[in-house]
Amino acid sequence: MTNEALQELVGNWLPELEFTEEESQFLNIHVSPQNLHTLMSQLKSNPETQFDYLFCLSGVDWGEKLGIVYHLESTSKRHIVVVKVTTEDRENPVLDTVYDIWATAEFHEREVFDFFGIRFNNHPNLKRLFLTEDWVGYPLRKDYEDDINMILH
Amino acid sequence: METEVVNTNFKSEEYFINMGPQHPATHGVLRLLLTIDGEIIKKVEPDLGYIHRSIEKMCERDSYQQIVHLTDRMDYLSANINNEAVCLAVENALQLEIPERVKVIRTIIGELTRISSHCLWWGVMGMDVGALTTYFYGFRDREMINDIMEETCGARLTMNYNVPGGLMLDIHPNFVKRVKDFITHFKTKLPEYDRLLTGNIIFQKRTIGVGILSKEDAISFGASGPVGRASGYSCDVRKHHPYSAIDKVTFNEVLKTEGDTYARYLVRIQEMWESLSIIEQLIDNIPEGEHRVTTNAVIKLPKGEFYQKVETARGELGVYIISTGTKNPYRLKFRSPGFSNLSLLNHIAVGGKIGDLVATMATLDLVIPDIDR
Amino acid sequence: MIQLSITENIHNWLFSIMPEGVASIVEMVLIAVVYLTIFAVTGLFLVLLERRVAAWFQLRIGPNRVGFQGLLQTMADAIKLLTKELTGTERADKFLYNLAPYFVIISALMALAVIPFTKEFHAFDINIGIFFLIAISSIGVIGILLGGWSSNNKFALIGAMRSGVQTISYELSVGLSLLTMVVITGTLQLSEIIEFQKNGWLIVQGHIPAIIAFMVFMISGTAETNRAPFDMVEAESELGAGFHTEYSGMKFAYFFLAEFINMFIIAAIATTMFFGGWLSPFGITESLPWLGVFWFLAKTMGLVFLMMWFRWTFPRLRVDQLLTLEWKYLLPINLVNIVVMALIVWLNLTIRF
Amino acid sequence: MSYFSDIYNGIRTLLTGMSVTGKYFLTSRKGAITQQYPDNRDTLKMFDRFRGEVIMPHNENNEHRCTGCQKCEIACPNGTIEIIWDRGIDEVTGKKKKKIDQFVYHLSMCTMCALCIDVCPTDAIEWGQNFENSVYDRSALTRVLNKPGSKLMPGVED
Repeated sequence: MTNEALQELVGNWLPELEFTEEESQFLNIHVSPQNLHTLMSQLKSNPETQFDYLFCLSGVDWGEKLGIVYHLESTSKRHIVVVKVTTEDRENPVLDTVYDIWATAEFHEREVFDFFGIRFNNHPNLKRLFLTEDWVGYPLRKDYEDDINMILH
Repeated sequence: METEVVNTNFKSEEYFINMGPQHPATHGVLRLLLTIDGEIIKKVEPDLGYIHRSIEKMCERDSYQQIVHLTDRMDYLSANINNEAVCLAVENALQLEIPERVKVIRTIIGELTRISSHCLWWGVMGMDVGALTTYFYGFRDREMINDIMEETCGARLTMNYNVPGGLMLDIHPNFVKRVKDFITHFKTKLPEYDRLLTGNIIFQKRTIGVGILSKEDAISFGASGPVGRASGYSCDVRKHHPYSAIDKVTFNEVLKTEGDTYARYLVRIQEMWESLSIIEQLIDNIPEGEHRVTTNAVIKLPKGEFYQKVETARGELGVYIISTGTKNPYRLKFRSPGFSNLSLLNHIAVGGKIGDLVATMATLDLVIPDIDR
Repeated sequence: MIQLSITENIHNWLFSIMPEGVASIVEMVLIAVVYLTIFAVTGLFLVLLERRVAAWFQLRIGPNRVGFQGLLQTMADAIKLLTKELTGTERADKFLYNLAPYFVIISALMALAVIPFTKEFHAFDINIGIFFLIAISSIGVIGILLGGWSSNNKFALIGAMRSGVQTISYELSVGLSLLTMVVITGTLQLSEIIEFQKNGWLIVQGHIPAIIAFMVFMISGTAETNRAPFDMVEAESELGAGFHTEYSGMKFAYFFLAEFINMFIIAAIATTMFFGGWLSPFGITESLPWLGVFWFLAKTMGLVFLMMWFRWTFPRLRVDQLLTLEWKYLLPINLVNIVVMALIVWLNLTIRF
Repeated sequence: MSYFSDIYNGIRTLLTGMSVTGKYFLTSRKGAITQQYPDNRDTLKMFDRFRGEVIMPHNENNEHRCTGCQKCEIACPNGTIEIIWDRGIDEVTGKKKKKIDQFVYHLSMCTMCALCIDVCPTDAIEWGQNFENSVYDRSALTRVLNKPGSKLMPGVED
């Protein structure tokens, strides 16, 4: 399915979605945290889209916002879409889990929690994955500081 | 009135065992928390991070040339393919025209790396199921590839041979001859692998029907590489998103439908044959030309987001670069194949015995620095 | 013809210069010292042999630095192990933990006592030799069980439990396959069994059932000694080191040596029961009885090599497959085999020269 | 019947495996793939591109080619190279010119990525083939690559 057709189809589901294609080789869909889970389950289950393969889930610190970028691919139709969600709450960011849609998200979301401190609702096992339980701070955030281990130049 | 204290996490027969971080079967410093009933595995919980170096954070302060050498240290068994991934991402972002010669050499070296990685995996797979001799036979053949790499790249494991824009050095004059020697040598040794291990009744009993992964689960867990293909899931990046010179050659994507440990084993063995045939098709036709396009000393990517997938020996490696137009990436995420492949371990190992878990882990072919990054 | 009867001479000499009681004590001590020496030398030699053989299978060179062709390598290792610290876990059962290695090593030594090296070199020729061997060889496993249980380590415990399961099962096959041969000989005494083979080694006399019994014995013997492909107990890729995870220094060395001595004992029993013990092939050196030691050791080493070949070729079985192999394959085959053998002996179909 | 064919197949595959290892056992004398390292030191030769350590070649007049442009220092991802430089008077032109005082190379931090050698405009540094880098003291791994009293080779410009 082409990007235009995708945009038209997905745009009908939820009115608030924003689409961009600039500065990226894929179609980007921006979604608000409330509608994230609805959109994701639609993308997976809709026979037209069938995005059954979540190949990359990255947390990004956009400065004032924290966000997650989901890269989705359909293994039958071979089209790719990027879903972006951001939250402005840096103190206590909470998003919905997509673990029930793609099982691989369990580990990826734990990684994001570990490094960005984004909590996921309904995640079965949300705890530190790489770092120790008593680690203070979230290292991949831009404002993280560690005088001992970080060398900046 | 007395209240009975019940630990809800454990049934009375179950106990808890720490496999790793220093354990022969975890191939590095992976720690598995096993909940076991006798010998039957009830739950596997990986505990990661023992060699996490935060490469993604380091990338945010490094220039793009410097990032390439960090990727050597992720999946060190397919170092060259990792290098290629970053280089391709940067080249695509800069819209550089890469000479054909570079593409062909990159593909040949990539496939050599894949064979070398699979050789090591084969040796270690045998060792994990208890046949210690396979290790040395696998390493004997891997040694030849290492020599080829050393002669051309200068290093055996962490080559850093690719640079954005091409290759650091042109191939060594002996390269073609050595590769051809290796192909002749390896074609006599691969059937030996089959006779020693594949056909062995004990090995087959140990692997057939163990750790079954269905196609749906493979996709859902994001399995890639031989793990996914053994479940009948066509996930070869070289087929679906061809890069470098891979679209110039014909090769088969090895697919099995059983999804068990033995299928994963066979997929890797047959992939070695496929890689050999890819190299054979390319080795005589390396086009003449430049080995490198000159880039700016300071590479600044245009503002935007760039994603590049490549097929490493373990599966799909993704490089996701967010650039703000400066000389460093704003955010660089590596989607490593081992990380997703590890996440399905709990799913397929439960119900098996400790020996099954070891065999299953061997065919997932985990490289821990790749998972920990 | 000169009969070189060293042991007889020493015995007579001792009894001529001392009172009978003292002489027999001195003789016992002497024999004990001799057997301990054999034990140590055989163990160290077998460790070296294993390492060299493994190296040759694996395209390596193997230890060749210490002494000529590395002959002193294991000696150096033993000295190193002697000087190492004896570690242990905190809440281990200290008494059993320290006792376990001796169980293993004493049972191996006791089994060694009944092995007939040659006619003159046979410390303990009892009339229930085979029976004694079967009984003793299963005592060693108590040491393994104790060691695994008392060291307060889960890996060690799993290893010990596996060992228990394994020995209980394979003991049957070892016993039954030896009994198959006893059907022919009609005696349990090892020296008489060998004398009986002057008319042809038992593997020839008993032809087909004897060959089957030999195969079963080698398989279950390998399993008895916990060697690959039946090394469930150690299974280094699964359990780290299995039952001896927590042992170090000389206590570990006892386990290690006992494993090799057990391998030697299994090969020695097979030599005695199937390949005519000290008898030379076709009686070519019958006039030189002292060459018996050579023939005995040559045959034994041949079988030891076979076991090493198994170890460095095959993958390890899983614990349930191990039991399947025993209860579904070896045991029924063995039971049928023993009946066939009885029929053959009854119908006088044995091959004799 | 499959019971007996299982046994037959099992034994056959086991013997096939044993024939493979047995063949190598018999040809083990010539087939060893390992090397006896310290013994073969004289014959052991590294490939000419082998990355052992960074060296700075000097000619017979104790002159090197390093102009002190510090490109390698910037290219290095690990801070392995530190150039301590000075300004001196060029003898020919009489102008002030940058010259190196000490080219400090921390071998302990080097990842052999070859970026410094790749970026060097005057080919002043190159790979040495020495791979026996173990020392008893960590400080011995910090090396000054330019020899004492050495100076820039005439005619080498940025």
